[in-house]
Amino acid sequence: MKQFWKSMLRSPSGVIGLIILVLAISIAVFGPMLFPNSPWRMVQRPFLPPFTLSTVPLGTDALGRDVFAGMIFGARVSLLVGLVSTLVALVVGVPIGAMAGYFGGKTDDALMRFTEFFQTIPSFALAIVLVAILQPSIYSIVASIAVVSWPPVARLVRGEVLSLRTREYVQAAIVTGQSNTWIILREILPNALSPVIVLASLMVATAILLESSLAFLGLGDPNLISWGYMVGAGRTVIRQAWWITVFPGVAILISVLGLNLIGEGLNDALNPRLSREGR
Amino acid sequence: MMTAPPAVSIKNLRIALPKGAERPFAVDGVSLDLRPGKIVCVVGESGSGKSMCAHALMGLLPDTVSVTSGEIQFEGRDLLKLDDDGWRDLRGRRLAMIFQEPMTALNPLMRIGDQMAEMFEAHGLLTPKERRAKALSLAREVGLPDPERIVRAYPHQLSGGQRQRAMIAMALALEPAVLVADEPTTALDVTTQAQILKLIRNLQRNRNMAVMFITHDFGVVADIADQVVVLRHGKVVEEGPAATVFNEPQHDYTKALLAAVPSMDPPARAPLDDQARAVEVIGLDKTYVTSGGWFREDRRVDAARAVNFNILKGETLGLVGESGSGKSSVARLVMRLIEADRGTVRIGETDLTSLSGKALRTERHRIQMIFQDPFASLNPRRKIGHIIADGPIAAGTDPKVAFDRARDLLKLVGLDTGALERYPHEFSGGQRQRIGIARALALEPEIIVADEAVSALDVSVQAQVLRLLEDLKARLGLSMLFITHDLRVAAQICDRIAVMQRGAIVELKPTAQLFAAPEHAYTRELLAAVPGRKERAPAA
Amino acid sequence: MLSFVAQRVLKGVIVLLAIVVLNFFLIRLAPGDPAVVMAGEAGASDPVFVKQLREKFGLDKPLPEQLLIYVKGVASFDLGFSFRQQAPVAKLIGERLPATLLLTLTAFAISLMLGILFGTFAARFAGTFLDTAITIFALIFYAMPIFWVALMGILLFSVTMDWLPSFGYETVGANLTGLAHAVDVAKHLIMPAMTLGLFFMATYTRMTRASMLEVKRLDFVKTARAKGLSDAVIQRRHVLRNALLPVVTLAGVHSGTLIGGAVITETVFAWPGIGRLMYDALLQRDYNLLLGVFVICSAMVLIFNLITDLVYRLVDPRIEFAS
Amino acid sequence: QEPKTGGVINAVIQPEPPGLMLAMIQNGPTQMVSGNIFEGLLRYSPKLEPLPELAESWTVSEDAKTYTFKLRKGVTWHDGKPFTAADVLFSMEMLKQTHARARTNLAQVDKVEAPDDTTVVFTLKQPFGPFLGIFEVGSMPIVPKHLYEGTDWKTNPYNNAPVGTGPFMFKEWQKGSFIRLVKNPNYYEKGKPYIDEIYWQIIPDAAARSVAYETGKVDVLPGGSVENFDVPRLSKLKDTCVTGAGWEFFSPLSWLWLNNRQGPLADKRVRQAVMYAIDRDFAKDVIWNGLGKVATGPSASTIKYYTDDVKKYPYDPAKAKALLKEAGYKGEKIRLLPLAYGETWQRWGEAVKQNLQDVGMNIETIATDVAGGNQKIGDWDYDIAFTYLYQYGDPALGVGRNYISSNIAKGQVFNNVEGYSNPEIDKLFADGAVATPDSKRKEIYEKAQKILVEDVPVAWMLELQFPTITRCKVKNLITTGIGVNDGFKDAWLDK
Ligand SMILES: Nc1ncnc2c1ncn2[C@@H]1O[C@H](COP(=O)(O)OP(=O)(O)OP(=O)(O)O)[C@@H](O)[C@H]1O
Ligand SMILES: Nc1ncnc2c1ncn2[C@@H]1O[C@H](COP(=O)(O)OP(=O)(O)OP(=O)(O)O)[C@@H](O)[C@H]1O
Ligand SMILES: [Mg+2]
Ligand SMILES: [Mg+2]
Ligand code: NI
Repeated sequence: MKQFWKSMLRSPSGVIGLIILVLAISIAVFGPMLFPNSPWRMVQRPFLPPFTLSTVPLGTDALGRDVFAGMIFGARVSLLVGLVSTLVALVVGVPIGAMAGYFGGKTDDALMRFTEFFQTIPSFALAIVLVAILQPSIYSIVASIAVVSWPPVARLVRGEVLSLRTREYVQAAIVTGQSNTWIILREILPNALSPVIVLASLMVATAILLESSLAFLGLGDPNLISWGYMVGAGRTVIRQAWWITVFPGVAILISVLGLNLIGEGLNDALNPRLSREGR
Repeated sequence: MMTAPPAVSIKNLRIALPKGAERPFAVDGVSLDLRPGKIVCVVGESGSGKSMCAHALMGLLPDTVSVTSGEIQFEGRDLLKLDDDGWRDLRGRRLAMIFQEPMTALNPLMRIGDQMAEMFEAHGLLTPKERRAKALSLAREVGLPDPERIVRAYPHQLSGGQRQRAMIAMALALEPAVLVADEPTTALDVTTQAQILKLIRNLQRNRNMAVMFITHDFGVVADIADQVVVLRHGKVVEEGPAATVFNEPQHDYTKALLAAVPSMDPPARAPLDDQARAVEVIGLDKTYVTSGGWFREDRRVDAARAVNFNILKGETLGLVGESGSGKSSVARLVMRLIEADRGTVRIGETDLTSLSGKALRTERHRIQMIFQDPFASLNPRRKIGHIIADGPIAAGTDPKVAFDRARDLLKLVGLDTGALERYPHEFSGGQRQRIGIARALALEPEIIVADEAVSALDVSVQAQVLRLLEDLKARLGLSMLFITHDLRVAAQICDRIAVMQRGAIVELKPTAQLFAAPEHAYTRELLAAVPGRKERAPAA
Repeated sequence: MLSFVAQRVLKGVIVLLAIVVLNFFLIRLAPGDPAVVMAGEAGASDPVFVKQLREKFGLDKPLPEQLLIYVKGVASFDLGFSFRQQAPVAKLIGERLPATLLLTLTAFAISLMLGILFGTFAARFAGTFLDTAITIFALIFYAMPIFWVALMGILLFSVTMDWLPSFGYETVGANLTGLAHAVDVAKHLIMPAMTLGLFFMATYTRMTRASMLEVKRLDFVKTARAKGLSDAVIQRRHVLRNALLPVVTLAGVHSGTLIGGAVITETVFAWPGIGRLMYDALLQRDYNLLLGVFVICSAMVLIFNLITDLVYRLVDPRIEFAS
Repeated sequence: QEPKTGGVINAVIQPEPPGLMLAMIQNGPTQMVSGNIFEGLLRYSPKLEPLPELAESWTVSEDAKTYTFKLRKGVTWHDGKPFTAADVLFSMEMLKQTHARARTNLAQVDKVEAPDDTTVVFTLKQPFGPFLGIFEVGSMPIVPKHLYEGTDWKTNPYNNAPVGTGPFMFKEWQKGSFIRLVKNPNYYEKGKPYIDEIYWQIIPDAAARSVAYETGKVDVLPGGSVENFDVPRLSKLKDTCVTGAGWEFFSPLSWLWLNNRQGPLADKRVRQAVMYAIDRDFAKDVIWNGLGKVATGPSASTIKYYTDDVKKYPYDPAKAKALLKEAGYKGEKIRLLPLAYGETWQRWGEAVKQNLQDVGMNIETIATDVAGGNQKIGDWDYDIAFTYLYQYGDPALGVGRNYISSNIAKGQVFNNVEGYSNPEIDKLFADGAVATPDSKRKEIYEKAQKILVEDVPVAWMLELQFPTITRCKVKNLITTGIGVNDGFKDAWLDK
C-alpha cells in the first residue's frame, strides 16, 4: 500500500488528478452546507450575466436561478452518480467475471453469453430504455448506468482470472485444500485488482457523461440538479447566455479530466512493468 | 593466438542504475576483451550485471540506466561516443546479438524469412528477391529442417530450438565481427541446448568471430568457453582461460560457485525395498486436445501415456525428461490439479482419482507440492504467515495453532520468525523457495511432489535448498516425487529415476544404475546432452 | 475457419434470441399503453376506440402468445408491423439503416485513424510536452458531453463560418446526382461523424499509447534494434503492428457503445438514422419497432465483433480458431 | 398586394409525423402536413365563423336537427377521380373507427344521407349547438372512398402516399429527413395554391432548428418548433415576422390536473391555494416570453360564451399559505407530473414546483415520458399533473368533457381525470349543448364557468399561443383560425 501511494505520488498526472478529485468531492460534500440556497429557487432576474452581482457570482439561468448554487449542488449528484454506478457495476461485474474465469467451461460459456447479451445492445440505448421503464430518478439512473457498464468489468476480470488461475500460487492454494470462494477472494481477486481499478476510474467519467446525456434527453431525475442537467438545460439558450452551459460544462470537463489523470496515475503506479522498472 | 588484438575492448565500464534500485551501479569498473575466434563466457549469479555488459556493448541499454564512465573500443572507435546513426550502422553488420528468450525475441506477426531479410534491408543491402534467397540459405546453414517451409512460418509455429536457430541465422547474416549471446540456451531443454551450443561453436570457429557468451550454467561454460569472466555484484571477481578458472579458481566466490555445481555421480543410497508404498500410479493417460481451425487439424498432445510407477515410504523418485515430455502433467495428475482421462492414483489406501469436492479437499493435505518458481508460487499480496497457515486453517485447524506451527516450520527451514509478517517480495529467491517448502510441510503431508523445485534458483542457492530437502525428508520420513530436467540434480537427490519421453516412461531404475548403464536410447541421448560432462566440478 | 464463423454465427443467433425474448418483456414493463398514446393524439379518448386499436394490433392477446407470434415472425425475417407508423418494421429500419451505417462507420474510421495517429505520437514522445498535450486534447473531447460538442460545432462551422451544413443528410431539394451528391453527403457527414468519432478517439489514443509503450518494451523490439533497423521502421513494422491488435479488439467490443452514442448525434444533427427512430419508438411505446431496432443494432454489433475478430485472427497468426 | 406565383418553402415539422393518413393519425405534426393534402367540409375564420371548403354552402333546418351541405362541383382527387358525396358518406363511416374525436362528435348524428352527388344531409338525434364547428380538416378529413373501401385500412398502401383533394399533393417522404409536397395543378380554386413546393424538414433538436432558420435553410417555424427562450432572439433577426395568430380554433389552454379524489387536494381550499400560489404572470413572461394570456377559468377567451366575470386568483402566496393552514395541510407529499414536451414544459414544471414549495407544499416531481405520463394520469395515479388541451371553439366540444361526471372513466386521458363530480355542472353542460338560441347557451355556460372557477377542479394556467416565426417574404400564411394547418392554401412568396 505504501509502495502504491509512493508510485502514485511520483506520477504528476496522478497527483493532479487526486487534487482535482479531492476538491470536487469536498465541494460535493461540504458545498451545500456552506451554501444552503436551493438551486431551484428563482432569486434574480433571468439571464443575469456572471460577475455582475456578488450574490449570484456566476449569473442566473433562464428562470433566474443561481448558476453557482446549481454548480455546487450539481457536484453532489454528478459525482454520486459516477461513483455509485461504478461501484454497482463493479459489484455485479467482478463476481461474474471471477466466476466465469475461475470455473471455466460451461459456467464460463453461460456467463459470457449473458454478458454478451448486455454488451451487444447498444449501451446508451439500453440505458434509455431502462430509465424510461423504471421512471427517471436518481436510483433508476444509477441502476441503468450500472447495468450497461458492468460487462466490460466482467470481461476484464474474467481475462485476468483466467490467467491468474494457472499461477502457481493459486494452484498451491488448491492443493492445500482451500475452498473455491476463499481462493477467488484471497488469492485471485486481490491480484486482478489493478487493471480493474484503472478501468473503474474511467467508468466514473463515463457514468457522469451518461447521466448528462440522459438528462439531455429529458430522462434525468427532476428533483435533483446535476451538471449534466445544467448543460442540457442551458444548451438551447447558449446564444443568449453562454454561462449557463459553460460553467457546468467546464466542471464536468475538469472532473472527468481529473478522473482520467488518476486512471493514468493508477496505471503507472499499478503496472509492475512501469513502477518496477529497474528493480 | 592469445596475442591477437582484441576485437572489442571494454575498459572500466560503469553503468549507473536509477535511484531506488538495489545497488547504485549495475556494472562497476568492468574491463574485458573479446578476441576474434574466441569465446568469452561471462558467468555469475542472477543480477550480477551480465546482461548489462552485453547491452552496453550493443548500445541497447534501457533508457533508465546510463553509462557513467569507461569506454568500449571497437575498430578504433569508442562505442559509447557513437550517435544513433553510427549505432545503426554497426548493429547487425559488425556487432550482432542473440537473445535469451527465443519466443519473445522474434516478432510474432512477421514470417521468419521476412525477419531474416530485414537484416539486409536494415543496411540497404541486396534486392528484396536476393534477400529472400539469402534468408533461405541462412536457414539452411543453421540447420533448420525444411527451410523453404520454415522461412514462411511464423515464430509460434517453430519449436524453441528452431526459433533460437532462426535468431542465430539472423545474427550471423552479415557476418559480424562480434557476436553477443545473452543466455541463448537457458530456455531450451538439454538436448536442444547441446545442439545449439555446437552450432554456435562451429559457426564461430568458421568465421573467426569474437563471441561474448553469457550464461549462469557452469556446464555450458565448461563446454564452450575459451576465456571465463566471473561477475559478482557488477564487479569482475575472476578472469582467465577456462581451464585455469575451473581447475584453479582463485576467488572464494568462484570456488563457491563451482562447488555448488552438482555432480553427475550419484551418491550411494540405502535400499528401501522393505518399505510400504506411499503412492501408486496405475495406467495414467492424459491427452490435451486443442482445436485447430484455419483448415488445420486439432492438435492432440499425449502428455501421459499409460504411466505407471509407485513411490515407497521415504523414497525419492526422480522424473526426468526433456521439456514437453509430460513431467509436469504427470505431477498435476498425481495432485489432481487436472483430471486424467484414465488411470488411478492411490495414496496409501485411498484412491485419490475417485474423490471430488469436499472429500477431495479433505484428503489433499496428504500430498503436497513444491512449485518451480519460488516467486510465482507465492501470492504477492499475502503475508508469509498467512501463506503458510491458510492450508491448515482451511482444514479446520485453529488459527492460533496454525500460526504457531507456521513459526516452527519457518525455523525448521531456516528462516527467522519475523518472516511471518513480511510479504514474498521481501525475500530472496532461496528464502522464497524455503517458504514454499514450509507451506507444503504445514499440512504434514506423507508425500511431496516437487516440480522443478530448484530450476529457477542459482546454483549456490539450489545446493542449499537441495540439502534442506534431503534433511527434511529424512527427518520427517517423507516420500517425494522429484521432477527436474536437470540430470545433475536428479543424480544427487533421487533413489530411483524415471525417464519420460513424449508422455511415456521409457526407463525406471535406481539412480546409480541408470547413470551407469542407461538402456533406452533416449536416456543415453539425454545423458550425453548434459552440458559440461567432460569436465568435473573439482569439489564434487 | 468456416466452422469458426458458423459457430460464432450460431452463438450470435442465441444471443439475439435472448435479446428478443428479454426485451420483449422488458419493453412491455414500461408504463404507458400504445393504444392510449395513439388515441390521445387524436385529442380524445374513448374506451371503445382504444379497445378497437388494441385488437387491431393484437395487443389484447396474452403476452406469451404475442411473444410466440413475434418470435415466429423474426425467425422468418419479419420484424413485425409498427402500430404507430403503420408500416412494416423492416421497411422502416431499412430506410434508416444506411444513414446510421454511414455515420457510425465513418465515425469508427475517424476515431480509429486519429486515435492511432495521436496515440502513436504520444507514445513516441512519451513523457514530453507533446504527449501531455495530445492526452489533454483527446480528453477534452472525451470529457465533453457529445450534445454540447455538437452544438459548439454547429455554431462554429455552420453559423459563424458557414462552411458546413448544420443538419440532415443531404441538401434537400438540390436533386444532386453522382459526384456532386457524394460531395454534398460528405459535407453533411463531416460534423456528425467528427463529433461521434472524436469522443471515441480519446479511448483509442490512450489505448494505442499504452499498448505501444508496452510493446516497445518487448524483446523483439530489441532484436529489431540490434539488427540496426531505423527507428521509423521499428516503430511502424514492429511496434505499431503489434500494438494495434488490442486496439482493434477493443474497437470491436466498443461498437455497441458507438451505435448507442449515435442516438444523440443523430438527434442533434437531424441525421436520419435508426438511433432517433429508436428513441421515438420508445416514446410512442411502439413495441415492435423498438424491438426491431434492438435486434438490428445487436446484430450489427455482433457482425462488427465478428469482423474485428476475423481481422484480428487474420493479422495475428498466433491465434487459432479455438472456440 | 397581388399574390405572386411560384417558389419553394422550407418549413420545420416537429416531431416527425408517424404517418400522414389524417383519418387514422391525428397528432399535431400530421395535422400540420396533411392539412394541406386533405380537406374538410369547412374551415374557420379567426373568429371561428365557418367558411366554405369542400362544402360550398350549408343550411340548417328550423328544429336545428337537419344540416344540409352543398358540395363543390368539379373537385377531383389527386389521382384524378372525381370527388362526390359518396366520399363524404364513406369518410363518416371510416372515421368512426379510426378517429377518436370524430367518433365522439358523430355520436350526435342519427343518420347521414346523400340525395345526390353534391348534397349531403346530416340528421341529428337532438339539436347540437356546436355542430357546425366539427368539420375542420383535422377533425373530419374527407378520404377517398375508391382507394379505401373494402381494404384493410391498416395496411393500405395509400397510407404512406396519401391522396386527398387539397391544394398540395404528397410527393416524397424521406424518413428522418423531409416530407415533400408539391402544388396540385388541378386545384379547384383557380390560381391557388401559389407555392410550387413545400419541404417539411425534420430536425429533432430544438437548437438545431433555430440554427436552421438562422442560416436560411428553413423559412417557416410553426408554433412550438423552437424553444420559447429562443423566440426573442430569432424575432430580432432581419426579415423575420412573428405572429401568435392561427390558434383560435384550437385555443390551447394549459392547466394542472388536480386529483380531487384523494390526499390534500381533495380539499377545495388546498386547490384554491394552488391557484394563489402559482405565479402565472411569471410563467407567461419568463417561460412563454410574454405570449399567451393568464387563464381565468375553464374557457379560453377565444371560445364562445367566455366570461371573465369569475372569481380571480392573483399570485398571492400569503393567501395560499393561509388557505393551506385553514385546510390543515401538514406537509403531506404531493406528486407533480410535468409534461414531457421539451424544455419549456420542463422549466415550467420546475417553476411551479418552486412556487408550491414556497408556500409550504411538499412537492416531489415524477418524471415520465409522454406515454408513461398518460398512463399515470389515466390511472389517476398522480396528485398534480400538467396538461394542455385544445378547446375547438365551443364549450360543448372542448370544455365540458373535462368536468362532467359521466366522463370519469379510469384508463382514459383527456376526460374528467381529476374526478370532479358536481350534478349542477353535469346538468348545465347537458343543457348547454342542446339549448337554443345562443343567448340561452351563453347564460348557461357563464354560470358553469362561475361555479367551476370557485371549485377549482383543475388549476388553469395560461391560454397558450405558439408563435409562428417566418421570413417576412412568406405572405398570407395564417389566414384562418386553424393557422398553419391549412395555411399554405393561401400563402405566397414575395420574392
Ligand atoms: N531496466 C533496468 N532499470 C534499472 N535496473 C535494472 C534494469 N535492468 C536490470 N537492472 C538491474 O541491474 C542489475 C544487473 O542486471 P542484469 O540484467 O545485467 O543481470 P544479469 O546478470 O543479466 O542477471 P540474469 O542472470 O538474471 O539475467 C540488477 O540488479 C538489475 O536489478
Ligand atoms: N493445458 C494444456 N493444454 C494443451 N496442451 C498442454 C497443456 N499443458 C501442457 N500441454 C502440452 O503437453 C505436453 C507436456 O507438457 P508438460 O508441461 O507436462 O511438460 P514438461 O515435461 O513438464 O515440460 P517442461 O520441462 O517444459 O516443464 C507439452 O507438449 C505441452 O505443450
Ligand atoms: Mg540477464
Ligand atoms: Mg514442467
Ligand atoms: Ni538450468
